[in-house]
Amino acid sequence: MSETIRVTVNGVTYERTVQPRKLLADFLREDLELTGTHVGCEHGVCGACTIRVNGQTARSCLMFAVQADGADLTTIEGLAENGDLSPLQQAFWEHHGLQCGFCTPGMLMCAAELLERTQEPSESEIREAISSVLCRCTGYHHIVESVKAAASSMRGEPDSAAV
Amino acid sequence: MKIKGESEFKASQQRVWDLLLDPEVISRCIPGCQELKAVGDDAFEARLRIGIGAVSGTYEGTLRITERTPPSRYAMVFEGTGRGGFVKGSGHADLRAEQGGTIVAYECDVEVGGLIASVGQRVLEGVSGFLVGQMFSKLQGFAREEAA
Amino acid sequence: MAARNPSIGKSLKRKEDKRLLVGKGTFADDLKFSHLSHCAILRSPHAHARIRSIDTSAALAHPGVFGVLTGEEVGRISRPFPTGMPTRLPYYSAAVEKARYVGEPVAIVIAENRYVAEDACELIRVQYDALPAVTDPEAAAAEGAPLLFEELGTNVVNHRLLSYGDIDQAFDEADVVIKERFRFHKYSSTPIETCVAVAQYDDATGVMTVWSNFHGPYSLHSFVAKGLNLPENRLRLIAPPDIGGSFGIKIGIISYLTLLGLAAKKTGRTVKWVEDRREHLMALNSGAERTADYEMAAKRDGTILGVRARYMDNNGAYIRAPEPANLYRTTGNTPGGYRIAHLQIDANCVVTNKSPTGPNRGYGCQQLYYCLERMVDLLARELDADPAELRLHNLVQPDQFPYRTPSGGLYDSGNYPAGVRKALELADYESLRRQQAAARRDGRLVGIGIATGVEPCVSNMGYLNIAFPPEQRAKRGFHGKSGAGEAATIKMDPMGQVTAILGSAPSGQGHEILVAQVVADNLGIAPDSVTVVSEMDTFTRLWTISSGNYSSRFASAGLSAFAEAAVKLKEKVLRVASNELDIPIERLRTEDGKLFVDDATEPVMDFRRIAGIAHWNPDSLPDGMEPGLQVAHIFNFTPARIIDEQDRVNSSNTYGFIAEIVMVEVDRETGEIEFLKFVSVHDAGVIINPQRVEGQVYGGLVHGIGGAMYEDLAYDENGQFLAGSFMDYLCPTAMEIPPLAIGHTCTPSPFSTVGTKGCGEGSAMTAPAAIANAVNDALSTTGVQINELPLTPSKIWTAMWKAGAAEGGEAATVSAPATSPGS
Amino acid sequence: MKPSAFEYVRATSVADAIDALARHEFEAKILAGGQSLVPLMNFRLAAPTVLVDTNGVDGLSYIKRTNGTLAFGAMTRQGAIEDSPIVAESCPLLLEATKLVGHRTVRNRGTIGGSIAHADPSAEYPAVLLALDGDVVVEGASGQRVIPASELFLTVCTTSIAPNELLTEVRLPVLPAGTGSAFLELNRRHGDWAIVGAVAVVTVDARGICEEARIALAGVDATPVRCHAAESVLQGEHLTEQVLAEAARQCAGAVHPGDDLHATGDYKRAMVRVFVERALRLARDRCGRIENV
Repeated sequence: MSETIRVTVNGVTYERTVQPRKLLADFLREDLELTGTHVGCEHGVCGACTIRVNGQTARSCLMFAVQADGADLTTIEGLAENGDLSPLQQAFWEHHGLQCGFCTPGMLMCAAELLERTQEPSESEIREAISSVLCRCTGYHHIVESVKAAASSMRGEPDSAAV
Repeated sequence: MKIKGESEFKASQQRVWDLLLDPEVISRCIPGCQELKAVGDDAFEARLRIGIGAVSGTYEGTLRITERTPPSRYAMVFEGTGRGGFVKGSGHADLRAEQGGTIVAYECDVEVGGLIASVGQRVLEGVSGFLVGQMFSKLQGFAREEAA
Repeated sequence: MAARNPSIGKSLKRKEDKRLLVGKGTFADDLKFSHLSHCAILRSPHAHARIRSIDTSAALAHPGVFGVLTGEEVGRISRPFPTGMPTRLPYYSAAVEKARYVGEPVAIVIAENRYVAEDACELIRVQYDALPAVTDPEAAAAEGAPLLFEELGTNVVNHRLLSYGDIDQAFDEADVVIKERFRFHKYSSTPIETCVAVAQYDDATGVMTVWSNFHGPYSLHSFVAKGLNLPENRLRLIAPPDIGGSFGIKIGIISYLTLLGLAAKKTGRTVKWVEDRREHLMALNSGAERTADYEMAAKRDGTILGVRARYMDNNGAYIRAPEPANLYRTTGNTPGGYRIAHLQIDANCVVTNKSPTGPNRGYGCQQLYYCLERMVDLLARELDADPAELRLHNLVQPDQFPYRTPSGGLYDSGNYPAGVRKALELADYESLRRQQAAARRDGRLVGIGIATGVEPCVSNMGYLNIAFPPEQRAKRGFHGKSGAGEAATIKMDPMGQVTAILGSAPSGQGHEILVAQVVADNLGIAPDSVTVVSEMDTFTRLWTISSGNYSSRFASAGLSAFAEAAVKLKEKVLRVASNELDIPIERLRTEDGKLFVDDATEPVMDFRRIAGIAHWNPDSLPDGMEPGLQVAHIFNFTPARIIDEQDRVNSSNTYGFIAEIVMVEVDRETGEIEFLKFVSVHDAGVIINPQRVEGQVYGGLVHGIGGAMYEDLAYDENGQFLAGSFMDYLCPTAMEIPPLAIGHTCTPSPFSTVGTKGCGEGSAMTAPAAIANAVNDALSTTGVQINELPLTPSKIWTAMWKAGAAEGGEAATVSAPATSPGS
Repeated sequence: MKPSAFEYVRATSVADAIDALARHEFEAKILAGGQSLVPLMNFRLAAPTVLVDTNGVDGLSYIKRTNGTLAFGAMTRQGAIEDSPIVAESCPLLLEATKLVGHRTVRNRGTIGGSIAHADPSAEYPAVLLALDGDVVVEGASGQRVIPASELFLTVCTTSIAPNELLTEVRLPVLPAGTGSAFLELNRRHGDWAIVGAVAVVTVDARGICEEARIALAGVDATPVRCHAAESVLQGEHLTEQVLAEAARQCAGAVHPGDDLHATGDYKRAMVRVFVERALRLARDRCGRIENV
């Protein structure tokens, strides 16, 4: 009953044999050992498992690994380039956009998608974009600040609020 | 959860009484009933396969008539278990003749336990209403066929 | 000697973040093992049932299954967990004979992977005889209620009447007495990472090793060991460097550490369990539900004389340590920030057919302040007084510190009126009242709520004894408790680099950077250069019985331990240097890893040289000095004293302060609440890293908002659990959270080494009270008052409708016909 | 929480999918966006033995406007609908409804066909389809048929689509000039299921008289509900506040929602009145002929 699939994750192509029922989140974590993607509810609400599938955010707990055959995936491990944090990651670091770090992969994925769609997101657009990910530590304030700062730094503006 | 309602039959009260207590008829009217067998006086074992949309499961259980006052009232207790948890409860039906037909007023106290209760409560009431409705409309169908 | 360029007070970036931001954190589920087995737990669908039989044969025959352990076996091969109260309960890691709540483990399947383990769970046949269930604490305490433990003859498993001062006198002297009943509901901070445990038993050594995201170990290490029937030095608990939040909730993991241990021993395998979200919501841990009856005695001038309260705590089916502490953790701070001389608490710990309770961010304080602050508002209404003025009138005054409360609390420092005034100022209170008056003229339901709270930090183990009456405590052989310790280890390696090792496991608060800052400033090095190790291993780490990540204790206890350890290490460094340079210690100072003489700007020596001597050449050390440069230090709070005969105990060690002001508008048509203002002022003592404190404040506030308005671990009357997913257990998202304004006051604690207090629980304690006060103030023109939580739109609208004050209610007065699907 | 085992069929054409359904009938389920089905499978409430994945089927993802009809391929993602200029111009109601479907991440995967075939009574798309008298096209081994919205929804998550049929297209009429619409929802949190959802569509003539009105509700019964009695209150009338209020009252009187964890039945019914009235007001104000009222 197993299927062989080929997926590209963060630019690396993998070929693996999986059972159809294996969730994509479990496949990434167990079969590919990419444990940066986290699992928090397995029913599509908490958003911690959010990744990019062919450029679009998706809950990896609501996809089967077999469905990713031929797809191009990006996970949190793929955000930094050559060891340099992306402006978004850097802004999360500067502005305390994370505490326990468990929801962080989902937050980064959703914020990255937003910033690709909108250069100058309003506060409510930011809140809406990250509202698909639950965070229990931060109260969201510093996450919103981080995304604002990332947007401004990606526009080439100096980060006045950085500490 | 309380399920409560009335169903109108175009048949005599005695006829409706007989229909409602005929295991053969009941087994054909309970949605998804795969088996209903008598295991003693007024006691039955049943196997049901219930499917609502993508959700489906097989339930096995028992039903016992606890009160019988022909042709106007009977009461029962039932319980069943399946993958989604368990269902148990008690209910009664009151029959009365009205305008040449019969009205069955029923009331059930149903306890749903386990998985379905903990993640499906938003739609539970709608689903129960639908299943009971299906059963009664089939029963009404039986009554009509006989009348015809 | 203060550092010249102190890092304390600066918002330095966290050490933890980089690994987390690139997906390279190490959480419990990320740990790698060879030959790992997985498990799934079969749980009771019944709230209360006798287990007649369990047939595991089909599960055992299923391919990929390695074994099944049933509750019956658990009862045979393990011991009941100890309880911190006189009454003993047969509490095991799985249901033995009876299941007492929906979700109680009944059997555990060990298999090649989780998928197969769940398949096999479906093949287990359990025959239950359902029993009547009871879910409400008052109903459970009533005569004739179904008994969870028949042998006890009651569901009230712990009771204390705690009297301080002369409560009768207070009520005799009162001009005004007000009474109210409150219901505080069951909810949980639900960390996004669920519980994970991996157990492995080594037959050869008899050592059980359990890896988990338990943020202990503290006294609960012995709880697990007792359950496993193992000597404590055969139980090794290991926590990874990263834990995905807990807020107290993951303390519920301790029974699973035992269950996994039993499973590992039985199968001879390394067994892993990852809790799923439904298991987490249904069975792990939550704050206790409380029904409370309050009476408050006051003078006409607003002086509060006394408070009499009866707490009925619903602690679920079993009393799991540290419960029944929800009743007692707050003992010292029972009067909150007020000078209330006379107190009486009738404390009842009740078992019901719900999941067991325990610490939830704020532990006991959200229940306490919700009731107390509602009472203060009700008093203000009764006296027609301004609620802010009434509070200012009753607060402990700045010159009274350290302040001893009648119940034994020793408030270390504070300026409570300053905190309230700062909040009033930030909110522009007078302007809010004017806006409210204008809105009311337009028929709008606008309300302002204030709440204050004393934030107890660093629990004194001594409060655990309150569960025992004084007669029992006086007996020979009774184990009195006291203390609030934390361990710190600092090493300077032969090249002069510093490593600091925690004695507890953090769960997201950013302890690593705080330790680096405190160690750096005290030692005279740069925070960047300090390596901080945050994993926990009970076999190799220095830790104390109270070590752990709870009761907002790290900033006070943990950092005190590191500050003192760093001072000790610096003394060693200076001794070596003084000996080497032949310069008196008093003339030496350290900065940036170097030594300077007097005010010289050029260093005379660096740490590397000193470390080299200490490690490589002990022969040249001063006489009697031990080689190497390491300090293992235990800090203990001296105010953490044992309870006295009058039940007075200083239940915590540092006490912060919170003042909150909230303005809301209630939609008359829908009952929805909109925040117009939210101000929160905190006194956390000396602030090491402002950004960290802000993060804690915002986080605590959102837990408070969630508890007040959204989150509810709901059950039906049969004890069925209804909120088993995040679709029905509603954690607020970024869209529900209003802009929050926060402010600080600072009164350094005289008891902690660096003047710090805690701030980790904060507004989780007070926000429900502030919001409830605001909503009730908004509703006051309708004649409606709601003294239960959560404040859902449906509940608010229904109350208004019943009072004839809701708009849009007309439709609902159409009587609902019975559903008649068949007609 | 892991799904039961199933056989996976990767359909690459409609014929492929229909063939798989025909072979397995009651045991097979279509996997579209998976945003509702996979949670049910993870909970093991749903355990289909065969899953027919239509994500790889060519030609099921499109948005076309022809002769007064908007046609959507069943696999068109909600995100694509949200971003579609055609939808924004021709059916602002659908755009408004789309933004209420979960969150963007959900909409990136969720499909219009999947949402309608799943038929959750609280979902947005079924209510829109019903309000606009849209149709769905289904195909099975015995050919193609068109099911009007009024005959589609049977009960909770149950439609008149046969187990061996595949929903291939959703059709919505393009509304005439002078039409205003609104979709309002009451929910506990942003992105949640609607406790009450109200769809209002009114077409007003140049004199300000309501020519046609459509009202549908979500969340208050086992299926989405159309309120014809309330619509007739509006037709032929100037849409004054009193008229809107009367229509809203009619809607509330026509439904009998039950209690659930988040709201009582009485509350939901009262909210039907509030949200229908608000939606009608918004729809009226959006019809571009408000000056005539």
